[in-house]
Amino acid sequence: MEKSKWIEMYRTMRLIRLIEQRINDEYKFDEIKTPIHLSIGQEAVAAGVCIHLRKDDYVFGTHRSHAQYIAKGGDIKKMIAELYLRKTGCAYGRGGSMHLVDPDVGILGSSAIVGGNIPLGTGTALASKILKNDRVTVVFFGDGAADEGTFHESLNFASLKKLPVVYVCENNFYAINSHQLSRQVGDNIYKWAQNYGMPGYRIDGNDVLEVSDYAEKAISRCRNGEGPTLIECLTYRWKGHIGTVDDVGDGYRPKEEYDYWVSRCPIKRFSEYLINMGVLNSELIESIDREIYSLIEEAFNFAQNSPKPSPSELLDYVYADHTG
Amino acid sequence: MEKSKWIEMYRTMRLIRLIEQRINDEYKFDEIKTPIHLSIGQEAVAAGVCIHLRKDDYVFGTHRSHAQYIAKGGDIKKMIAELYLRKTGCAYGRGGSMHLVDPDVGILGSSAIVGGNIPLGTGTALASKILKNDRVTVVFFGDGAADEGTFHESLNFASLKKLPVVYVCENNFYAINSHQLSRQVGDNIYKWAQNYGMPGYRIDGNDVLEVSDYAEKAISRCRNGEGPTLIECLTYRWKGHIGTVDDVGDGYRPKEEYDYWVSRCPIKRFSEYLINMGVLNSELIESIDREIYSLIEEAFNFAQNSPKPSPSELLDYVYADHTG
Amino acid sequence: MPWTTIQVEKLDNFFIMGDSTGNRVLTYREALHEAFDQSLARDPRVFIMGEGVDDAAGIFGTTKGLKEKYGADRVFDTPISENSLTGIAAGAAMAGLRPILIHARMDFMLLSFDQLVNHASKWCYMFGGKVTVPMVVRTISARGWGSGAQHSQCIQGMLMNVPGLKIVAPATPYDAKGLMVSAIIDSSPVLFVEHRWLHKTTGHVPEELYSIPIGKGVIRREGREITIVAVSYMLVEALKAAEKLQDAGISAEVVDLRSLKPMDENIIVESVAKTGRLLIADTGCKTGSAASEIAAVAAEKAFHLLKKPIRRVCCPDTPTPTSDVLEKAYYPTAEDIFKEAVNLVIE
Amino acid sequence: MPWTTIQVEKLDNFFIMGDSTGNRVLTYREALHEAFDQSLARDPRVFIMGEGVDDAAGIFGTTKGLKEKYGADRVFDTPISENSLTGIAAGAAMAGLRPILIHARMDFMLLSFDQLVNHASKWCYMFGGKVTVPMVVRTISARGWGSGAQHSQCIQGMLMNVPGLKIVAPATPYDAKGLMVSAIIDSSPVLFVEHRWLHKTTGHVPEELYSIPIGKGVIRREGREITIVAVSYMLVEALKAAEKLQDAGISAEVVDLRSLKPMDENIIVESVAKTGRLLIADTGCKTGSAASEIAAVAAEKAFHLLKKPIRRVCCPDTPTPTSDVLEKAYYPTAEDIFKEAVNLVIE
Ligand SMILES: Cc1ncc(C[n+]2csc(CCOP(=O)(O)OP(=O)(O)O)c2C)c(N)n1
Ligand SMILES: Cc1ncc(C[n+]2csc(CCOP(=O)(O)OP(=O)(O)O)c2C)c(N)n1
Ligand SMILES: [Mg+2]
Ligand SMILES: [Mg+2]
Repeated sequence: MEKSKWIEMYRTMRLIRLIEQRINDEYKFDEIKTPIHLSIGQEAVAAGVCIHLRKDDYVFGTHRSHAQYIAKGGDIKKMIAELYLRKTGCAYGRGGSMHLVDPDVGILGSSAIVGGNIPLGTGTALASKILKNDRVTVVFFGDGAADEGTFHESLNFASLKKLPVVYVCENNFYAINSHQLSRQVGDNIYKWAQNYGMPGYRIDGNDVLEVSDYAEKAISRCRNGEGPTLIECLTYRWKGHIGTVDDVGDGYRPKEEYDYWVSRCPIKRFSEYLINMGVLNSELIESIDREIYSLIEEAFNFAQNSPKPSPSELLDYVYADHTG
Repeated sequence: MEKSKWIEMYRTMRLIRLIEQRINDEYKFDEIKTPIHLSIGQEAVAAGVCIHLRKDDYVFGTHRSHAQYIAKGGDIKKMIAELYLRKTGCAYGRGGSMHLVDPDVGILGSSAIVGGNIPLGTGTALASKILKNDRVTVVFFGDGAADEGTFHESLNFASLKKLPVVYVCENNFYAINSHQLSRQVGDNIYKWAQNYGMPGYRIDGNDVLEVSDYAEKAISRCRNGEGPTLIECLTYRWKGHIGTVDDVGDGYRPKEEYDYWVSRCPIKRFSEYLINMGVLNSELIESIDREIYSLIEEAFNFAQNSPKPSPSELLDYVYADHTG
Repeated sequence: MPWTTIQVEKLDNFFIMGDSTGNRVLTYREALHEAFDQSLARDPRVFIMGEGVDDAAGIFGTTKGLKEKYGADRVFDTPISENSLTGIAAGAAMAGLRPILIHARMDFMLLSFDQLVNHASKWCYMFGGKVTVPMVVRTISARGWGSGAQHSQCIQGMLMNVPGLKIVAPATPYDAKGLMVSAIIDSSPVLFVEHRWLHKTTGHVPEELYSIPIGKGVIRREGREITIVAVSYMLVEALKAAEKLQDAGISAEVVDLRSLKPMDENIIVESVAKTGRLLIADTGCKTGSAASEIAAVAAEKAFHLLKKPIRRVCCPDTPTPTSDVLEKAYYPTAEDIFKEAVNLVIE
Repeated sequence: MPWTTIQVEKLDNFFIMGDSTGNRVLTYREALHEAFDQSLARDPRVFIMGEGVDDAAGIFGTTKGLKEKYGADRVFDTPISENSLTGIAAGAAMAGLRPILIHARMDFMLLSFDQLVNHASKWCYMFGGKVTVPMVVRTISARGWGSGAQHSQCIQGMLMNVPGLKIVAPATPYDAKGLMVSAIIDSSPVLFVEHRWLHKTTGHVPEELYSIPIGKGVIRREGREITIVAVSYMLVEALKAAEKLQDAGISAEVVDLRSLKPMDENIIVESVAKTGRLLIADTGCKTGSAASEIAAVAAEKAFHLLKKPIRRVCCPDTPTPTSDVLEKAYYPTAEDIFKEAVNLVIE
């Protein structure tokens, strides 16, 4: 991988982190009137995967999909405007944080139903196969989604038809407050791949280079018509499941666990590595952050000053308005 | 296993075979006005498993569940009457062949929705655990059911809660006309068990002794609170998927495949073995058959001479008529 | 765009029982087969998936030979995984294809409500029309011969509560072909509700490709004293009943909605304006049925035109019994329609 | 049988807004918690399962502390596998237990229609009462604050089409407790439909265990000129509207059905006999809603008592928008009921 890509991944992670921190900060003003699920701490997964995707490749996210939207190149202004439920939002304010969309870059909409996006992404991959193009689909989902039958049904179908899809499980160990081990027998999500006749890996989801390596292989397998891959990325969310509250200690997640994962911050680790490699230095860090801050500022300004949808739009788009 | 049990299993298989052959013969008279799915060729599975079950253990069957009903000790007269949709049938004529029931011997009803009975049997096993009794549940299902999400969701749940349930997959390679390999990646149903942290075996479903051995182990694991087991029994149905037609050759199942499996008839194999072991001889064979034929005769007489339900019963039993 | 060349049939040309122009006679089954065949030929984006669609039986003959003709990439068998199949079809539709997903029994569709209701039907609205889901879910309900509680349901009533889903339920071969074509070219998810007892119905069907507007009903028989709105197969029973009513000196008008959602409310109101009486015959269980919705619409919009209470002739609110005797008591027939109609008209 | 000792509250003792005898005030949430607590204490067959039921949040507080009190065998968290969970609960019920399965959002229940509709609801009928399924499916629908299309559905209308399933939708704390108890002691599957906006509603709730008959409605407010039948949370809006109507000189009667299936048809007919006008307020999308069914029943059974068309006040037939502005336009309120009622009464 060229060094420019390293910087690009670093920038993507910073962009996710800083946008989400800003969202976190703004949330208390109650202008973002919709549930949010932050990916702070999990940035390496989206960044490491999407670096290898083309604009016309597809991704499908979940309720927690800011990171993927950003990493895939979704329009930031439209994303923030969507969180503010403005007419200028990517879904015109009718989706909100859990339902981001940007078809121009292959983001066909995220689903807030656990496991719900896995069949959809399998379906776009089926389309690639039928259309004989080489567009790849990546489906991002949580450890919770592996509880659902759709996970299995979809992996089976994809492998059977050798579809160009990469299943990326962001295993942050929790579904709301429920630990993986109280929902699943063992911690073996990646192993399902084996029975489905596809490669399956468990990797360090906080190591963007590792994520990138495995994603690259999986994506090129797809492009070569060799079928799907399952990648389980171990990672951790820093914030509570929903909103901006914390959920550490006292009947919730153990403080030590939390501290351990914060110490393994994917951005800190990668920036240290890049500095060691002489690719990054404090000037570059600052200039990247400056650029990001101004982008964020612009996006929030845009969003906050955008008009809300009008009640007269309520009945629009129930059906597609054309035949084809 | 004592030799008396061998004879019991032999008799059960003969009973299934001869009842189904009689059903097959009677079907053309169009008095059995409901779809039937025959298990001829697959008798060893039900016989080998149910020999180890107590009366108060539970079984759940599918659309193809005559064999399990018989092997578990379901009332034969009520079964045939049910096929004839008589008021004396086990479900008073409102179930038919696909919906057999006999709560007295733990048959709580079979489902004609593929994969539909797997959660139900997992649920009775959950009840055993909560009630702290040692009743075991066996769920019988086909290879087709392993396509459904309920298969995975249920196995996960059962293993997580260490439930006393044995999942018996009767893999006859086909779901209607669709071969397993056109629906599943590889032929690895039993392997799923591994990831679910339970024992999983693929065995010769036409060898009743092998079935019995594995079932015995699995059932005693359940009784000892050691949790579920998955047993995949390779077997083959001789008749077409539904009704009494054949589906061999000409766009359907290959003749050679069919011939091979008929040559491995579970009853022939076991009777040869029993004769070799000196446990069975032609006299005993004849006397068992005689007893069975008279039982069948009686059942069909009973059924054919039973009254049909009356239209006035139509609205009964929509709801349970009591609180408790 | 291949579809722009399709001849859109005018409703005015439409006569009773699939009696279109021309005199080429097809069964409902053949009409559907032709719709698939011509649609696959016409538009490379169309494909058919479902359990058993490529086997020798070919979904009651309706998909027979299509795999051989169009290849296994476009007509293929699937695992038995209804929920994911629905999502997979929806995803393919989002990527620009036009999938036809087949459930050989309506009952199996109940496994797929998550993908059908939470996803496919809502997607266009949720994303402001930026992503559309032009898919057809074709589903067949059956009746009789001991199908039993899990192989005979008619749940179209339930599905009317789903925003974003169009529902058609053609009763004639002509409509079957035309509405299947409409369903395929529509860019919204369309549920195509079919009744197995209609498969052998015959009627006039033009050879060329045509479509019938979704949401437009048709008068199958003119009458003055009572309006019978019939859903799907109940049209056949309604027409028989109307014949009998005529013998009894009662003039019944029979309305075939053809589409359940959007619904042709005008045709109901206009007919009731003439007759003053409304009977609705549906194939599903009464409570929460399509008939309930039709009755509600009439009670809102045609109230002052009605002289008598509305009547619903439906299956009772029980699962389907398997027994032939109970089935006979369970399913409403022309006789039931006739009796209720007589009550309404004579008092 | 522990249940025979339950004091079955007579409807006659019931007053407006959960105003039962006694003056102990609880919230709807607390009333439910108490129903669970007392039912778990009373009957060892009762258990609670569902995603997050044992966590610190405890389903909006309604199950908080119950695991600690009754053990992890009787109050437990589950994998996110709604369809199988429903079948597992049904199986446990078949084996004699009395499971309460909780879906924190009604939307998630759509994943479980196979087990709920094809299995749990049909089992008793299919097997002639030999095997019963005494389970409660408790499901909560929400509204507002950007819940969006997949976290806010009210699909009780859809479920009315399911034979074998009872549906209750209590609106007051008193009814919440009493109907939860009834749902638990009922030997049929009962869907307990709850609206999150009711959680903070308060009312008088007796401490002892009591049950309220399923299928019995109640008049919440007497009136002469128009009947407003309200479903679930819409009762609150209806009562507000009735107040406003009174100020405008219009006397509205408010009927709370409490149960949707079986439905108290008499209370509707009797009220319409008094008022001659019927408005139905439901929390779901209009087409195929509970309101549609109520309208159909009235159009059949109370037609000659009606002076005016029936009106349904429901959500429009669109998925739920996330935008606060669109939400406001989407959800019907007391204002909408008021306006429609005025139209009906004044002309
Ligand atoms: C079908 C369904 N069931 C339950 C929920 C409620 N729910 C929302 S998020 C969530 C946890 C998801 O956990 P995971 O998949 O690991 O994703 P994470 O939140 O950890 O990113 C649950 C159970 C839902 N949205 N959909
Ligand atoms: C959910 C569902 N989908 C489809 C069907 C139609 N169907 C009936 S039997 C069957 C094949 C089942 O195959 P398998 O599970 O292997 O059992 P077998 O018939 O071979 O015993 C299918 C697809 C069904 N009954 N239920
Ligand atoms: Mg997680
Ligand atoms: Mg099979």
